[in-house]
Amino acid sequence: MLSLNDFIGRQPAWCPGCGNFSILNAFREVMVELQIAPHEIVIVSGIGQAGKFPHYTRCNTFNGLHGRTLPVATGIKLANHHLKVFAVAGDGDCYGEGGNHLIHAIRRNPDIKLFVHNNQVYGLTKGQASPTTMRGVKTKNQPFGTVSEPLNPLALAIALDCSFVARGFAGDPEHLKMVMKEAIKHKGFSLIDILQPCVTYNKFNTYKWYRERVYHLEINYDPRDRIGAFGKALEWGEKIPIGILYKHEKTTLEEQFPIIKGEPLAEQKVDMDKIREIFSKILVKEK
Amino acid sequence: MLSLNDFIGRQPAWCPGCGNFSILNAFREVMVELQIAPHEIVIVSGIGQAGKFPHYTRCNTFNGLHGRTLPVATGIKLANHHLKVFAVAGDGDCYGEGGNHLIHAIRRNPDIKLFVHNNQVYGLTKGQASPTTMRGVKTKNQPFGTVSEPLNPLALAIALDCSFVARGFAGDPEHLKMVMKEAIKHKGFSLIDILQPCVTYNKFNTYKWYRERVYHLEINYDPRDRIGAFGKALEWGEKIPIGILYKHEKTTLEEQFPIIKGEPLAEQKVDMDKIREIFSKILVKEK
Amino acid sequence: MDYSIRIGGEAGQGIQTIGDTLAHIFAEAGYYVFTSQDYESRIRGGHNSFYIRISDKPKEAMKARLEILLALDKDSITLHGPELSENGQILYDPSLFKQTLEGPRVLSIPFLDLALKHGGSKIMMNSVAIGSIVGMLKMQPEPMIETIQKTFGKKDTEVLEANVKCAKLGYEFALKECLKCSFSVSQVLKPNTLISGNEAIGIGACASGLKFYSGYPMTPSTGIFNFIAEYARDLGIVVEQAEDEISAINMIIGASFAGVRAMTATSGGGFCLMVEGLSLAAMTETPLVVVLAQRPGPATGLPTRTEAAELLFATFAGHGEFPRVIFAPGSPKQALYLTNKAFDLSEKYQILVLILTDQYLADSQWTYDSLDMERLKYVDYRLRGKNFRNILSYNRHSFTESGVSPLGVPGDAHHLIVTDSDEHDEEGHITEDPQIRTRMVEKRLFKKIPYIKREISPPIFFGENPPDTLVVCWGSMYGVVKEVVEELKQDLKLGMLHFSEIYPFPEEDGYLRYFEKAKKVVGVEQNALSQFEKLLGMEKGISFDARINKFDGRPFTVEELKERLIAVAK
Amino acid sequence: MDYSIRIGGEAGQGIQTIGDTLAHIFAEAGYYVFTSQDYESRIRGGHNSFYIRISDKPKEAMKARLEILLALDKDSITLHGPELSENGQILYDPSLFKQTLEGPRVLSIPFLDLALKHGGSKIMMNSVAIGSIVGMLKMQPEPMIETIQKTFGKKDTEVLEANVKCAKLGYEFALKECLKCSFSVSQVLKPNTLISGNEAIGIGACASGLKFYSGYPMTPSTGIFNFIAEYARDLGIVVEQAEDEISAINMIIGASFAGVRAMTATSGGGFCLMVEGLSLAAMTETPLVVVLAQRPGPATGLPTRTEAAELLFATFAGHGEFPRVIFAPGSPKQALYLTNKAFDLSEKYQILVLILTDQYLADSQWTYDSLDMERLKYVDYRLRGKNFRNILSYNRHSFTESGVSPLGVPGDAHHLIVTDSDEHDEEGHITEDPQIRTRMVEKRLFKKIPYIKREISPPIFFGENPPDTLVVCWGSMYGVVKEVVEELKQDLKLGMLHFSEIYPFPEEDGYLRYFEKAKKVVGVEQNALSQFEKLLGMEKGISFDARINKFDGRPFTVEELKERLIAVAK
Ligand SMILES: Cc1ncc(C[n+]2csc(CCOP(=O)(O)OP(=O)(O)O)c2C)c(N)n1
Ligand SMILES: Cc1ncc(C[n+]2csc(CCOP(=O)(O)OP(=O)(O)O)c2C)c(N)n1
Ligand code: SF4
Ligand code: SF4
Ligand SMILES: [Mg+2]
Ligand SMILES: [Mg+2]
Repeated sequence: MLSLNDFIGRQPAWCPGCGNFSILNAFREVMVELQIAPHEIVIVSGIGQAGKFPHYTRCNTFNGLHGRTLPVATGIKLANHHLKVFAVAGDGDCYGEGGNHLIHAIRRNPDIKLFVHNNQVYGLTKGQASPTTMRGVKTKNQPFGTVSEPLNPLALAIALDCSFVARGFAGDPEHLKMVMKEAIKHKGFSLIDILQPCVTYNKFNTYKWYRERVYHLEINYDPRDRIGAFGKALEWGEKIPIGILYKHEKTTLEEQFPIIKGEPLAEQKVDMDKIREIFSKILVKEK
Repeated sequence: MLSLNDFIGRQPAWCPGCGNFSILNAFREVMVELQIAPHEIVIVSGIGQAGKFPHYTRCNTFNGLHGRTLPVATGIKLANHHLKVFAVAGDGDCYGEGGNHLIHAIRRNPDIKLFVHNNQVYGLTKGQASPTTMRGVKTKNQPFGTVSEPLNPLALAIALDCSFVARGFAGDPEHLKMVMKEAIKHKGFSLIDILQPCVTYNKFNTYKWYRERVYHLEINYDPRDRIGAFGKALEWGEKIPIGILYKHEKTTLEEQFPIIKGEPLAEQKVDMDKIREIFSKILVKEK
Repeated sequence: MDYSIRIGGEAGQGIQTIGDTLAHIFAEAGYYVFTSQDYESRIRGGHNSFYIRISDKPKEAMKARLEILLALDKDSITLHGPELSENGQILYDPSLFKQTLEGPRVLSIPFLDLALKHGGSKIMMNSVAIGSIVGMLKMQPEPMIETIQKTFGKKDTEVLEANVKCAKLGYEFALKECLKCSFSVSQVLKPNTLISGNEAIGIGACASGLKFYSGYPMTPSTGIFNFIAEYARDLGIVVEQAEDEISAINMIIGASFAGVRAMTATSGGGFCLMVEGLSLAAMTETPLVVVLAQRPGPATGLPTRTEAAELLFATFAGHGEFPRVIFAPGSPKQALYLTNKAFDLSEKYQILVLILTDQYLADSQWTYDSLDMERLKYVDYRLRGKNFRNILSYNRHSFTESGVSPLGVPGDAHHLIVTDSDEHDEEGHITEDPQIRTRMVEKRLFKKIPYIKREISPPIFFGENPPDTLVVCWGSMYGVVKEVVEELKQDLKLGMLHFSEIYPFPEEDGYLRYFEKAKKVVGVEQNALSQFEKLLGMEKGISFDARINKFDGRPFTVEELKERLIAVAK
Repeated sequence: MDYSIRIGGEAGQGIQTIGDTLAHIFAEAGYYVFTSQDYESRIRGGHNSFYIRISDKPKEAMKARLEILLALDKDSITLHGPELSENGQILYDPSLFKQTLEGPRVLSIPFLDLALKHGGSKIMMNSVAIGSIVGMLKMQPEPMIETIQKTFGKKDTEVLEANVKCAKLGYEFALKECLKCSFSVSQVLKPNTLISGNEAIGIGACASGLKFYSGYPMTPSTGIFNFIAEYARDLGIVVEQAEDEISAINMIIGASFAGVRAMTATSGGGFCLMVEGLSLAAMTETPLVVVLAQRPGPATGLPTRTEAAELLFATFAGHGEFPRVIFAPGSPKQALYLTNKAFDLSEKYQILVLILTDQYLADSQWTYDSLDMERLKYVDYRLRGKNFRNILSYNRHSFTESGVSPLGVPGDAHHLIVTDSDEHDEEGHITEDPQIRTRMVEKRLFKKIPYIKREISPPIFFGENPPDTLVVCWGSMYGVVKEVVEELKQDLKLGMLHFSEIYPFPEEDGYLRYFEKAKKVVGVEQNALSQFEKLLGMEKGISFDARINKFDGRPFTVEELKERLIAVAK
């Protein structure tokens, strides 16, 4: 039996009160509840506050570059589809630097669970606007206020027909756990955009701000209706829906390579005899 | 009076029958009809068959890197918003290599007209799948068939609340000209995804294939309804709508910098006296 | 008089505010100041520190030995306690961490208590601490009050008053209590300017007519972005944060193509992503200035610490062959003038100029008695407006004697500006012609380089001439090497050569005689592989006899370098 | 016997099919063949050509002088007509372009007409042309028929029959008509293998246990991608086209981390985008093989042509300092074995290995009488399955004598594999500790490099020993330099050194004596800046007396190099 103790890692270097703590705890509890062992998991993360996540639990860890979580995770999943692969990224990380990979990871649909710790700010680099920062917000680096339309990650994912699209809130850990579990049970690429208050740099989107707006999707909400989901995804402002906005099964990336239908690539033996036989047709001429 | 002769450039190196020719001609005719002079235009292009476009007309030209048209175009527009800036790209160029820039250019909303010559294939590099290649299509480089969901550029753009989203077809030049003119008249970032048959490498999406499917948007179609437009953008298969799917005005990027409300940056004088005065506060101490 | 002060505490406690304010107070009071920062990649907690050196003579490096240690956390004492000099004093508030220190070298002041009682908020503690240090040094209080007034001037007067009050309380407390403090400062008169490496680059860029900045945040380059953004409105600069570094470099290329001076700044990882863009700028002959603020790698490495291990990468970065200029200033002053020179050369020759700094220089502050603004040059080399309209024919990439073709501003005339990342003809259109290709390579490379080399200043020599031991360094090693050489030069017959205009090597090569004359050549580099030595070997066939390297992410202190230099020079 | 054939025409006319089929026919017939391709960056039109050299002795370079010119367009005649040797023949179909050529050196055959009449389609023209050349050479027809059968074997028999028929018609026509053709080929027996640079790398990779390939198309690397994709199903290789090169490099890093051998290939612009990933692989000590197929830059440059101007970029690419191995094969054979060695070293030392080629080598075909497949090595250095489960404790980055830590496969045991782009401790977790940092740099850099240097083979020497003139070259210059040195070695006392295992330089440095013994050292490089010479200068303090450079995007011909070498060697 796995317990929470199996998921205690290094001491977090986050600010006291940071929304990241409850995401971390939710994750640990979900792992225990689903009895997934640390060595079965790989967490791929980038650089940023969210990127430090895997160090603070126990798991196989690839803490790579800022913005590049998804290609690394895809490579891992294709090399060993038996591993449970998670990608953990910040909003700058995933929607800014890594935006192109997000689009194409969704198109590929590997069975990867992506958590975006969306604090609507660049935390680790001290408070610049991120792609989800709301219009007009001034920072040291946005002296004329944030001039771009904030990116709506859920609408984007639905437009790309992402297999599983959800929003969680760090201030509602039970709901977040539910969403995480559903994502894990779901087969296919799963995006959870997690509203994560940054108590140091985001003075606008605070716990309070989110709490006043966030609501659970209605019971009769149908996450299979793409156009309905798109409409729901556009809701942002007075009311912000959390939950599973869009969900449908489709063939995963790894299922489309017949050669890894069975054994993962990492476990397949290299057969030098076969290789020699094949290439001797090119390299060796009968004398 | 400008005439077509003012827009004759180098000899195109495209294959006979390539869809690019009619896009080029449509563009030239539009320039003549709108009486926009070559030196008022900048075309920024990338690398690919589409990327050669500006050489085949007459205009200020920045033929840059594969995938990087939009940042260059944005830099130009911000430096001189009096120029009419066009970005011309291939589907690989704009939706593959340059995918991240597309997302963020849409968010920024500079008044740039983007033409994507979407032939659903990598032409110049000889026939690999592009982000818009349909599922299952086999190529030398997709030995198990194309495994990713094709990217729907229009749905993506609408999800990002792009200011002007349209589809044209190289085989319907009059309609294409209409769309180009509307895009030019529209203020804000304008994406025209142009269905462009590649007679050499795309044996699937041929002129015939497109002709059998393409239809003009209904007269009563309302391009201001975002959710409706999203639904329309999802139509692909038996019927493919062409025309202006989504359109609404919003503040452009360049309008949001008060310092370039008037004169373009490129025409603003450098005032060394003022600069010295400002920094003498830091650099010079009264003795 | 030469005192070193270190302020240690957790991230988020205000270490930087205290340090920065003190540094400004000292400069305002007329002292020479040098500061350096040591911080972790986190926003709260951990352990950071701010180092300040204050003297009546210019000092441009960090000492290990401390006179005052302001400890806001326990780690400060564990880590920096041993660095305290004989007469050094630890200043602290016992209520902040569960530890009471005894002995004559300890001054305890109830920062928190005073702040809460008289300032009304915990954060005022920092003002108490600032006052205490000024008091310990027995300085006059006026520059302190003035500086605090400037700092808080923009906030409401109540906050300002409270801060002044707290500082005064700390000041008086220290004056009274620190009877054992043996500090005494000389009387100086004229206030000094205080600027950091990043600020100097920011000013240098703005004062070169910068009009467009695009960047993506990355420590330790972000300070430049911040600085430019701060002046954007007043100076009419468009600043735009890019979605990634690829976009940043391509945006500035676009802006430069369209006729304005443009720049970006980044660090190693971001620079990697810009490398294709450098090659694009070179091929299209678009003027471009890029700052690479180095930090320890590979990959994310130690993201808030210092190293200078990207010289060879920068020198050869980009596919294909093209000219570039590389500067690596050794001080904020050099940073200011070299940034200005970077913009000038970049536009004059339509080339890429890279400015290399590192976290140490970027975040360090130095004082000067005034910097000469008249030395800042602005010449507009572009073909604009009437001048452009009046010429009869125009080819963007025409062959010329110097390799430099006229750089027109698109839209200013009926002439078209055409350029291409493909090899192109004089007009700028794609070509496959082998003769044109060859001539274009010659134009870009062989014709321009000799002119550029003539613009490059030789390295600075300092010390005994001829030297027994020649110490060779570049970039941010300037200050610390100079101080050590200054101290040891007579005993060891030391000389130093400092390179700040790194590449290409200057046409005037008189400096080579120092290598010939010296009995021993020692390289000092903040990297593992002695990259500058390698470059000098490649370009000038010179190799060194010994080398001193440091690659733990921390800058050299005067003491460390002295010890290591004595060991190899003897 | 030594004949050169050039097939010229527009893109899309089938030049490559004709050339490739002929080359295979000749190899099958037992001759030695060398081919090289010259093409523009377009799909139809323009002018391309395919060069074939055929001999009874191995020939490994291109000659300017031609014996047969098959002209499918007018440009072929304008551009290559002057290259015809005294006994050379132009072969063409007057109906294809409005030009009639007269004279004894012209053979006109109605390709089109014969194809339409007897093959039933225009495209069969190519088979007529193939047959004509075989006929002109008075070769036996069997290898031709066999090869055509192999090529069209997969298509329906009707097409096959028609092609054979057309080829035979062309053959007979030429035999009969080309009375003036003075060609006669020696009788040889054993068929040869024919492989190109890109194929050799593809085979080398597959035969090293490659399991994952991700790439983004870019000339001239795409052939490797194509080759691997072709064998993916049979060999169980996952190939995935990435959205960009950044993704490609990060995907293969992920796959390698997860326990499989992985590779990508690209060209300069794409390589730029991978540079940050190289540094990531280094920091995480993930084994990685990357092919950089060079082409002329900067930027897009001449995208389908050849140059070798990215050596220094590749050597120093990536931020921070880390070890790497660079190979630059000089022939398909070297490419095969070096690719295999690349995978071996990369996994053994958990480092990056770069393989540099260029368009010339990538697209050239060489013949060999069989290549030894037993020389291909496969050792699995990873800690897997039971071996991994049975160890008691595991740290991914543990300090060891050799600097190499055990490379476990994630998921195979309860041990966790933790790695980080930040500086990390032995377990793989982020650290800021200066001592651990220093030890990690020493581990990655100073401990591994000496072992790696021992694995590197010295350069190949060929020619007169001791040489008067030593010709130094690297990578794809091998064949042409060798042929020229072979020809001139006695007259000029020439020797050559060819480097294919470029960096680091080998521990065994006996080859340095050639530099000492030679009176004159001449470098031959396909770039403007003599990059290899610079690298050798940096690492070994060696400089050359003269250098021959070419940077117009076209490979050296034997004649051109000979002339230029004589000029400098004399
Ligand atoms: C290529 C590159 N560019 C920039 C950086 C600097 N950097 C580190 S974290 C970060 C942004 C952090 O924001 P986000 O991803 O939202 O994460 P958060 O800290 O808010 O969790 C940046 C720009 C980097 N490490 N690498
Ligand atoms: C960084 C980089 N990667 C790859 C290439 C090679 N390349 C040139 S064009 C092209 C794709 C062309 O496809 P698309 O953009 O759809 O344009 P098309 O030719 O179909 O018009 C590629 C991959 C390049 N030039 N630069
Ligand atoms: S800066 Fe913000 S996101 Fe980062 S740890 Fe602190 S509160 Fe959390
Ligand atoms: S390859 Fe296709 S896209 Fe390119 S020019 Fe030919 S037909 Fe047009
Ligand atoms: Mg964030
Ligand atoms: Mg395309």
